[in-house]
Amino acid sequence: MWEYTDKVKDHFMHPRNVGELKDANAVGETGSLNCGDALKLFLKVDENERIVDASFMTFGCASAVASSSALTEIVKGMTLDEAAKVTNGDIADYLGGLPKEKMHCSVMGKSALQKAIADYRGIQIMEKPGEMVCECFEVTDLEIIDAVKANGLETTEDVTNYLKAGGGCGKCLDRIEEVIASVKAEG
Amino acid sequence: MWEYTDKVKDHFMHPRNVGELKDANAVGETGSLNCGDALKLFLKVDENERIVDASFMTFGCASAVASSSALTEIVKGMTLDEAAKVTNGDIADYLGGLPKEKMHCSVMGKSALQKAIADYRGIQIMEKPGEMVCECFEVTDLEIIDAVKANGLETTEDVTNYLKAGGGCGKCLDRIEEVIASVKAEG
Amino acid sequence: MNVIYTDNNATTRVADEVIEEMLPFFGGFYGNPSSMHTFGDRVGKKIRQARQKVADLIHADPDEIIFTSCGTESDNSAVFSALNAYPDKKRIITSNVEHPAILNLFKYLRDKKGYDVVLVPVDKKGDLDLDLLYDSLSDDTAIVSLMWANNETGVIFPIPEIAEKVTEKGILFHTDAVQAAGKIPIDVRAAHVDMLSLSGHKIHAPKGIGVLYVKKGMKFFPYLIGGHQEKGRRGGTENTVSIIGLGKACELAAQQLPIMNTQVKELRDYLQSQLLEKIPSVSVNGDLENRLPNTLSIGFDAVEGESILLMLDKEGICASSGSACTSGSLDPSHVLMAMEVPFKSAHGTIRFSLSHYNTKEEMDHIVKTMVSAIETLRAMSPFWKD
Amino acid sequence: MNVIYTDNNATTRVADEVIEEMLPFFGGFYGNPSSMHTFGDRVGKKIRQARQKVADLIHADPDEIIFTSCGTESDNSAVFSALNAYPDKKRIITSNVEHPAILNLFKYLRDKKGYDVVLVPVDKKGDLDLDLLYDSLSDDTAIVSLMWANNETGVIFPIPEIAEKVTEKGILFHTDAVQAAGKIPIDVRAAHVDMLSLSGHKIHAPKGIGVLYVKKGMKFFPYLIGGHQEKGRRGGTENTVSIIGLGKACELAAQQLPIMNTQVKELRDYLQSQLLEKIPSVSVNGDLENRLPNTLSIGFDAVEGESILLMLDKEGICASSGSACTSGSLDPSHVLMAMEVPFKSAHGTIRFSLSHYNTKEEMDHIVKTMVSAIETLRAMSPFWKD
Ligand SMILES: Cc1ncc(COP(=O)(O)O)c(C=O)c1O
Ligand SMILES: Cc1ncc(COP(=O)(O)O)c(C=O)c1O
Ligand code: FES
Ligand code: FES
Repeated sequence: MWEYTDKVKDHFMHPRNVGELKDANAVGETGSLNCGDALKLFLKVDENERIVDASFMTFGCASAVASSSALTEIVKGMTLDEAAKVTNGDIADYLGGLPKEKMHCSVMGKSALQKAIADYRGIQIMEKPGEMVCECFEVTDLEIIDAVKANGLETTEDVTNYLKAGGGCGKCLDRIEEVIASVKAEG
Repeated sequence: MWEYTDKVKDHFMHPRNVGELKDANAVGETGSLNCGDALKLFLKVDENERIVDASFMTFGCASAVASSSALTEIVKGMTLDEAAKVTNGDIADYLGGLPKEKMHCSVMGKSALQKAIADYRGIQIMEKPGEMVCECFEVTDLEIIDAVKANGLETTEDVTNYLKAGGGCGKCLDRIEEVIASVKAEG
Repeated sequence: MNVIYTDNNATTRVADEVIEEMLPFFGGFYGNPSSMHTFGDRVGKKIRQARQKVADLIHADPDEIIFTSCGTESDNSAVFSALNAYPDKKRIITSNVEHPAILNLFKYLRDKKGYDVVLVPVDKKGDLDLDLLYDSLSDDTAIVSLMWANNETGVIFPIPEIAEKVTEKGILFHTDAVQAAGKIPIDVRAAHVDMLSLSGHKIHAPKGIGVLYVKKGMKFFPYLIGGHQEKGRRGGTENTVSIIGLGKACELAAQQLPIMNTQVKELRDYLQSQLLEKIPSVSVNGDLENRLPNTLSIGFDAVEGESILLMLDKEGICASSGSACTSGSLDPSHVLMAMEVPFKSAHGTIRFSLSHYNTKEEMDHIVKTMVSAIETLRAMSPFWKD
Repeated sequence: MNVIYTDNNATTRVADEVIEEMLPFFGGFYGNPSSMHTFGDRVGKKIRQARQKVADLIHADPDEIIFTSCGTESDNSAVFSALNAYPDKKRIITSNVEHPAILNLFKYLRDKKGYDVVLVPVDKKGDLDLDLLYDSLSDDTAIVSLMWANNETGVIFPIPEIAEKVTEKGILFHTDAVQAAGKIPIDVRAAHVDMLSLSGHKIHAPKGIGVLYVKKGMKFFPYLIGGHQEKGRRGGTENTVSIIGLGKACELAAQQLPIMNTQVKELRDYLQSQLLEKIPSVSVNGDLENRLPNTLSIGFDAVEGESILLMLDKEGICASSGSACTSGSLDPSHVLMAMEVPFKSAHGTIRFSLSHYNTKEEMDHIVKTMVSAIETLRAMSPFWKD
């Protein structure tokens, strides 16, 4: 079984800010039913671009719920510029750490946050640019490159832990290995 | 561990007729140090060809000792003609049975008895006629054919149990199988 | 907190009677059964008795029982022996809902050893496509291996019927009966199977002991090569204590078979009907008519399994989402995917697997806990609309 | 009757401390360590601790420890993995005094799979022909597997020296340390070994649990293919109870190592000198200077081993003639034959293998019994002349 910190367990059993935020003016959605986890983040942003309220709806495992809950707590009170700098590592740290196999939950949090900010600013995020590597979890090479760089990932297992990519049928594992190697080669 | 009958244990712990018989007039020897068991049978035969005394010296396992001891008890009082009809099955039966892996001990008993009778009668037994099958235990095809017929043996394992042949390096096992098959083919 | 254990298809509690039977052989009679001393031999006798009891459970002969270290070893050994017996045959056949001990082995043989692997599919109820199975039998087939009952859904394959058809063609037939044993009657003779796998820890014996039944007269090639143990069919010093425990467990399993199909089945049916009644958007996975009496695989729309398990865990309830062996992996269970269970309920599937130790009170507590857990989780699920 | 147990190279008594450690996990905490409930997880924590203790005994990292079902499985797995890692290399090297778990496997690979098998011989003292070993190393060599200590004679091979030479050439090195563990210090790092086998029941853990150490970073191919247990390196539900027991046993073994080389060694030396003094025509097998502290292999001319054992058995004394694994077979021990021990004393060889449970009084009783047994048997032996 996963070794969850008390903080994770607490945020799972007593999630903060659950449910739709009626007067949200920024919404970010990520994940899907097929993937096994999904997060919908609601932000209420005031005229100074400060996040005055946040809430979430999550489908997923305990760490997905806890990451979502943590995320809402972290961003409340931040300006959008500050929020844009929140990393998946910040979410994991807030929870006292996540099992490495569950790091993708924190990644999902960061992704939803980015989308919500873009939504508020009216920016259209290019959906999943780059070349599709993992079909099971719809992960592209660019996403893998980002995650490898940001988190110092070394193995395909790491990539699966952070992005799920490779954790399904496994047929993309060779390609993932190539992508990791290309990042390493770049230095 | 072998399941020895109480009779076997008794004849091992308290063997009857141990030692050289000073006035023996018929001696039969079989087995060798290399094979791991050997039996020297001493008979004292009177003018009516009746066995009036018998003794043995044995090197070997518990069932070899017990078979030897049983053999001397069985033949005492018999005429040589009667003794010539004693089979390895008789020896095993006398002991309430032998573990099948140890049947070769009773075969050794019968063989020593035959040699002792031949010795008394001044007959030279052709030593191991036939073609050598098992070099480890010096067993010929004719001996295998005899044992298969006399004891209804069916598998190479049976042959090993009765004659040891095949129980060493194992390289003769295919040939033993052929010999068994040829006996079966004869009907 | 009292534990409510409904994860018996993953592993079972070692029965008190089994523990009692084993205890003297750890510190007291620890001899090696192949040794030349009475001390070792005392163990040898107990092992012979145990072998008889195991044989009795499946109507086999004691000589046909090989003790292994687990169901996985039994499965691997059976397939390995078949491939050695028929080195020229290149097709091997199984289903796409087997336990990883067969499925991953077959994939390895396909990918690394060039075997022509046929994975016979199942329908939405988890029943095997028999026509396709029979059509795929060829002269070139080394072995057909099919599980008797599925660990996740409890769906039972018609092994006696299949085995007869397969062996009629002179093709070796192996069945993984790890989940079937102790839950439904097994008769290896009547069923025409050549080889059959069991695992001790699924029937209240300890973990780390398994059985491979190998039909008399069959040429068998050992998988663990070493000493002469198990009549030369499996090297390694015998796991005496566990073998003795397994013998007792098989004796108990035979006695308790009727209870499985009455008391345990009634509890399972009660749990199922209560959950269906009290929670909306719920579906049971697998052929309802054709299922192990102790197993309930049930999907709750729009929620995720691990979350449910943790909420059950808080109440001391042990259950499983999909197969225990794949928890830790991210993909939805291959069994549910093969049955085309929609993602919506596949991700939210829980397996309750009962034993005769369970009670009606426990079922009521499970139902109560589930009602509140599903409510809580759906309240935060973006996919729940009602 | 009290049992005097001097057959510890065959198998050992499970230590009381080990039994105590295991007991709660049969009937109480029987969960599956990979399950998603606290109940299973409690077992998971104990297993992590056990893995650490096992690693400590051989100075390894817990990640490098794979639990198997026995020494034989560890040996087979190591070789299988090496052959999979180097499918094009066709030479495999071992000695001619290995345990059947290696020797029979190598013979199988030679006879059925066409491998070029080198069996490095030993001299009359049982020491390995190192020159021949080094000469046989080739680019084509997939693995060298050599036992650390011999089960029959206790003779120790200079593994650290050998392993360094072998691995320097980029050749995989495996050692069967089943008999060495707990009797002499083992440090896998200092010794440069890539893989190492242990077996629980030789160090006061239960039978049916083993260990394969696999050096970090080495590509490993699982032998039992199935679920994701042991980080995908060995399928099959973990034998939790025995793993926990083995952890404790390794902790105890580490503590008792000094006793082995003082108290136990002194008892062995006492037994040896008494037998040599009191019985004529006796010879000790194996390199006296280079031997496990607990082992005495000793041959009595002109008598046969089984007979001696049964006479010892009558006095409650457990010992062994040659290897326990081959008792039941008719051929003289392959180890003694390889050492060219003459038939005269090979057939009459007894192995006494001691543990810290033995006492001086027991040794005296053995000597007394042996004196009378050998006298009785020689009196009826046709080969005894004095
Ligand atoms: C040196 C050696 N290797 C391997 C083994 C095999 O161990 P196990 O019986 O646990 O398979 C033994 C003991 O039987 C042994 O002494
Ligand atoms: C159907 C089936 N086969 C095989 C196995 C493997 O058994 P074990 O874990 O004893 O190796 C299991 C259980 O895990 C199973 O459910
Ligand atoms: S394509 Fe990546 S896991 Fe299936
Ligand atoms: S020749 Fe027959 S066993 Fe060796």
